[in-house]
Amino acid sequence: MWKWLHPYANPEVSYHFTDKIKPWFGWATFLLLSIGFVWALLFAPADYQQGESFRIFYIHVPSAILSAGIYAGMATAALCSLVWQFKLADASVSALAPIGAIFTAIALVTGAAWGKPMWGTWWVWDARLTSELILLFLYLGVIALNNAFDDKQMAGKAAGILALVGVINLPIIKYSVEWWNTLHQGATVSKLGAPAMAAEMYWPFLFCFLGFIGLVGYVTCIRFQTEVISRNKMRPWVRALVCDNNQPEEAK
Amino acid sequence: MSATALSYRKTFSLILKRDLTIAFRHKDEMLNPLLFFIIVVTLFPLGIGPETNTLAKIAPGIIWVSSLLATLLSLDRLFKADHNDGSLEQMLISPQPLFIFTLAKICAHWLLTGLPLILVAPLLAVLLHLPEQSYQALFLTLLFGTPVLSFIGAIGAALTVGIKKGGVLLSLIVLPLYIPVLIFATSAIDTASMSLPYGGQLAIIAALFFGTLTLAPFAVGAALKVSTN
Amino acid sequence: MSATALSYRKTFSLILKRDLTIAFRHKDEMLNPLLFFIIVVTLFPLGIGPETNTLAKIAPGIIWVSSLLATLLSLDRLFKADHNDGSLEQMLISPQPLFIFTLAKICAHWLLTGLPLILVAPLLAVLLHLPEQSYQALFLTLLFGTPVLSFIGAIGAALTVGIKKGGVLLSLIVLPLYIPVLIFATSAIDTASMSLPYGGQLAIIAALFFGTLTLAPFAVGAALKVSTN
Amino acid sequence: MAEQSPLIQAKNLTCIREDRILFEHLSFAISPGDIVQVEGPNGAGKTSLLRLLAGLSMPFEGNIFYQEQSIHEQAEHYYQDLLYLGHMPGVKAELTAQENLAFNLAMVGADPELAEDTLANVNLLGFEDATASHLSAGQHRRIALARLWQSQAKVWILDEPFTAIDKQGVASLEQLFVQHAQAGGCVILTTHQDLSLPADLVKKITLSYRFY
Amino acid sequence: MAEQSPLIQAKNLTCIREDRILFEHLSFAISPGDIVQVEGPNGAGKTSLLRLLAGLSMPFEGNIFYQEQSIHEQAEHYYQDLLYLGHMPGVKAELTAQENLAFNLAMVGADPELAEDTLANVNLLGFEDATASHLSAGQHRRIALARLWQSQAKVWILDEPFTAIDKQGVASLEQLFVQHAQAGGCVILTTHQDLSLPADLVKKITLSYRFY
Amino acid sequence: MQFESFSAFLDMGGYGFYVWLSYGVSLALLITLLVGSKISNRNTREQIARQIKREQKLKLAAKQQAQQEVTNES
Ligand code: HEM
Ligand SMILES: Nc1ncnc2c1ncn2[C@@H]1O[C@H](COP(=O)(O)OP(=O)(O)OP(=O)(O)O)[C@@H](O)[C@H]1O
Ligand SMILES: Nc1ncnc2c1ncn2[C@@H]1O[C@H](COP(=O)(O)OP(=O)(O)OP(=O)(O)O)[C@@H](O)[C@H]1O
Ligand SMILES: [Mg+2]
Ligand SMILES: [Mg+2]
Repeated sequence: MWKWLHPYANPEVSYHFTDKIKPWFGWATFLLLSIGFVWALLFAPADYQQGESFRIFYIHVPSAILSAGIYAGMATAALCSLVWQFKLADASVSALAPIGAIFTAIALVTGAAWGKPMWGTWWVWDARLTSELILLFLYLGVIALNNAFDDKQMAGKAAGILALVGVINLPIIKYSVEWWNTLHQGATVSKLGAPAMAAEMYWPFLFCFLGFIGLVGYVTCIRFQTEVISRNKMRPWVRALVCDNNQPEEAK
Repeated sequence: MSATALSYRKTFSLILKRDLTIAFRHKDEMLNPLLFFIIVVTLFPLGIGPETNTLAKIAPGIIWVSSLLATLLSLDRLFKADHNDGSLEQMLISPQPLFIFTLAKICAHWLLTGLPLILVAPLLAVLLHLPEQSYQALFLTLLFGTPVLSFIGAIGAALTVGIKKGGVLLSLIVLPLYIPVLIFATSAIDTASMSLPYGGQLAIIAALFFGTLTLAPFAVGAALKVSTN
Repeated sequence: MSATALSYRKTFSLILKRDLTIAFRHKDEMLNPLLFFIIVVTLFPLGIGPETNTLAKIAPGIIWVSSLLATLLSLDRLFKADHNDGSLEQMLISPQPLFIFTLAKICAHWLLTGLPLILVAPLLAVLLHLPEQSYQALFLTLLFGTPVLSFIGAIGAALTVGIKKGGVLLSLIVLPLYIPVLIFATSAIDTASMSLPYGGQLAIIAALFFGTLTLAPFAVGAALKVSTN
Repeated sequence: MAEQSPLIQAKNLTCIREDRILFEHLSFAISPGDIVQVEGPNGAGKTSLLRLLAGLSMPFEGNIFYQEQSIHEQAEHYYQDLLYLGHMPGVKAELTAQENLAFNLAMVGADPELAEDTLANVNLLGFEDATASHLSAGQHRRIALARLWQSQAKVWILDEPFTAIDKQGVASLEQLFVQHAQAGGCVILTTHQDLSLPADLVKKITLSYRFY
Repeated sequence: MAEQSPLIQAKNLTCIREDRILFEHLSFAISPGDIVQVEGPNGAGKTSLLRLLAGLSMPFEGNIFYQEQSIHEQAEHYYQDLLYLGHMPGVKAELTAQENLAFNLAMVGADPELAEDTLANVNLLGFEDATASHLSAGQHRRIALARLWQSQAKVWILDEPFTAIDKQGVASLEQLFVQHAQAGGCVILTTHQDLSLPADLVKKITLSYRFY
Repeated sequence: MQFESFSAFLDMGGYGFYVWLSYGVSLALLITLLVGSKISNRNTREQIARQIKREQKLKLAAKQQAQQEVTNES
């Protein structure tokens, strides 16, 4: 069943495969995001309640969704690395962590900047907000651990174990935070309900969301390649690759 | 010719005994962890002010945050000493499975940091004016919660054992993972203070306990293998 | 023939630089202490509950107790690493006076634990809903208070450096000495939150600062000599 | 030697550390009765080789076999027959000499009561109750070496066992190695001192320092 | 030798550790140009003697003089002329070889720029940027020993400097000691290996192991 | 188009600061991520290339040394 995957477990093959799909991601991102941003900022209608501040939505929600999605991807990779000893899987753990952290940070910053005008405060200890903050901590832990090792191979494995422990904890954390907050009923904030969204709001959101996904794909490709070559420094194919690529650059 | 295979139980008790001997090399040191908790908890009334109501309200949080931090304080040494003097290496190449070793280390750690906390908890509760109906909840959450702290903490300690600088990194890794225990435990105590049933929270902590009891020793073993290369 | 005598300043900066290099082997490690404080402070709302009023009331205490504990957490390593790898011995037999060495070590320690706290203090204040009129007091007390923590802590660390287990003993020695700083600092912030003048408390903290600045390096030097035998 | 099946066999080992190839395509076999000295200048990769043989790290390429099975596939069996002492031999500074040894003996299934007598073998008579941190460098190391006298393991891997040991100690260790080899075990060791054993008893593996 | 005033003079030293008398009423004088090897079995008290001479611990009885002044009364002057390397020579595992050496050089007022060239003397060329924890045992120790090549100190006190050093390294160190002695310094060292220097160059202080 | 003038666009109905803060910070973070990733990719390549060169140099030196020894012996 896994036979078809086999060639891609080879670092060289997957490096070249990544090389091939990278530009597609790049162009898709560029197109989608430029359309999406212009649409979101200029053409999408203002919300009848929140006014123009609603435009934050178009960044906030995609990045909030992606922050969780990337963690799921990272944990899957970590599982593959641990169970099947996939060497490439822990390269993708190292590659994905910083991307996820950036999107989590964006969700937090945009959320805070949205909260100030809407709720009158930058921060409340609401369940969703808190769990997003903890998610950021988890990401930063994985990144810090990954960077603390000098040996890339070890770094990726260790970070993978942490990511995996984190993913077991993530639902527990999410559940606990939600539960904690409903129990300590305090300054609860009326959240924006989820009204069936108008199409003219939905389309720019879709463009932005897909654009962000494309961006994640593009950056993942770059980072993955970096990780792969730095783990295979001693292999002839990397050496050939590096020499080929550097000569023309030096000639310029 | 090959050495007699040791039973798992024997190995476990050997390692446990060694760790406890090291900790109790001097008898009077047994008291130190207790004193430490008392001092830490005393800091809060000093920093926050002596009003009974405020203190009672924040007491569960304070006791639990203190125990989180106290666990953290001792985690750094959990595997590092063994790593530095080569004992860890010896464990890695011993015929006994690694999880026995990690389980024994974690148990010793709990006996040295978790247990003392449970013992002084009543005293702390008095100092912080915790309502009486919460005492039992405090005791039970500590009983099931502190081992979870040791188990999860050990994973972090194992991951950072090979890193020379360490220090804050361990805290960064471990503290976020402690949050569920903190939340459920404090909420159990709060619920108890309102004389409501707190069985739900306790059940979750107990589930966490059994979950980490079974999974953590293996995770720690894997982490140790990775980080000692 | 004898080596050129180094100026005190040069020696100081050499040691300071070395300690910082060790802590920041990788550039991104500079963020870790900042992050650590944010996480620790996050624990309190989670343990205590999200009500703005309660949080605002206990915010000064929480920030200060966190910094006490963070200092404590890092004290253990202050001289122990140097002791274990023999660097401490080398310092003891260097022609430069010992207090330069200790002063540099303490400064490095403050830069690594005190300064990050001051840097993230505004963020922590927002997270804990500290009233705005207290911000300045928080900043000033941290500015003068955290060095005192490092100075006093270093004495404890020096006294326990030769002891194999250490750890908890250190806390027992040091924490009681921290109490004055804690009391005056939190009371200054509380006073400020009522828009009253807090110059008195600040003056006392400043006095503590200058007192420990002049005395601690010598005390630490003496303690190091005693405890390394 | 050809008629005996080798105890340990290394095939095609390559070791890379810090992007430097320490050795490449190294193959050798060690039979019962062999005393093998791994030689080479500082940084040549002796410790790295010994750690590979002990299964403490993974080779970049190649395989190691114990009694014709890969050591990673039947780790438990191998570790029952292995005694490895590295640069830091796992002596707890907080425990006394006797406690240290008794623990080590008990861990391999030997009788911990033997500890006291065994300490006499390494000239630590009278220091049973001294904590290891209060002993001299050589005495500290002797605590770790004392295990050898009670060891039932076939394979001894010793990384610079003579560090800080005085001449008399070195002599009695060498004797012990010969005895162990004659009893059908093997000893793999590194040392920068010359062994005073007859040259035909000792096989040598020489690693040379490679710059690249 | 009688016409020269001694550099270091020990008078009537007695050392007691753990209630055991290591040596009693030990007196000797070390002149410029001397290479002194302190000999004795493990636990005899070599390290203890060296630490006394370096002023790191206090003798139970007796006095030590440097240029006829007690070393504790004019510690700063003595320490300017002293270089002591113990069992743990103060190499920071977190720093690179070059950073370690540069720091040590700067601390004694030498030019830290010399670090790179000095590392070549101890065969660490190419390892300047490797953190010390990534070096082999011998290379780790070589970082500490590299200081000797730039040292202006008259008195060198070295506790087992040859530990983990390969033969070539030992030879070049021995040469360095002779040079240093000829330049008017003195070297006090312990080692369990025999020095390959001509016997008339090396003075010996022999400590015997005392059971009580 | 939802805005009459450019200044109205900047003002965002009074929420200008928050909207532009969000967009600004987000873009800055994303660009940092993108550029940072590209730079680290290039650095890794350069580092490997440098290492290859160093190795070649060392290999050459080792060869020459060996040759010299051979000529010395003969
Ligand atoms: C720092 C503050 C904030 C954080 C960390 C945060 C975090 C999140 C997260 C994690 C999601 C979940 C996305 C998903 O469905 O998976 C989300 C969705 C959302 N947030 Fe926020 N948020 C913050 C502030 C705000 C504010 C102030 C508003 C508006 C007043 C807001 C409006 C929304 C909306 C409309 C959604 C989409 C809900 C849906 O349909 O799923 N957020 N946010
Ligand atoms: N830190 C210490 N505390 C108490 N006693 C000690 C300490 N270090 C050494 N001793 C005692 O002093 C004796 C001599 O130790 P010392 O280190 O001087 O021996 P040494 O001659 O250097 O031996 P070696 O050749 O093993 O290095 C030891 O046997 C021990 O009993
Ligand atoms: N922990 C480590 N991480 C990365 N590289 C290492 C590590 N330890 C050693 N190395 C590298 O491997 C090389 C060989 O080290 P090794 O310890 O095997 O040498 P050795 O032959 O035992 O030397 P010595 O005689 O000094 O003990 C070193 O030069 C170093 O570059
Ligand atoms: Mg070695
Ligand atoms: Mg000694």
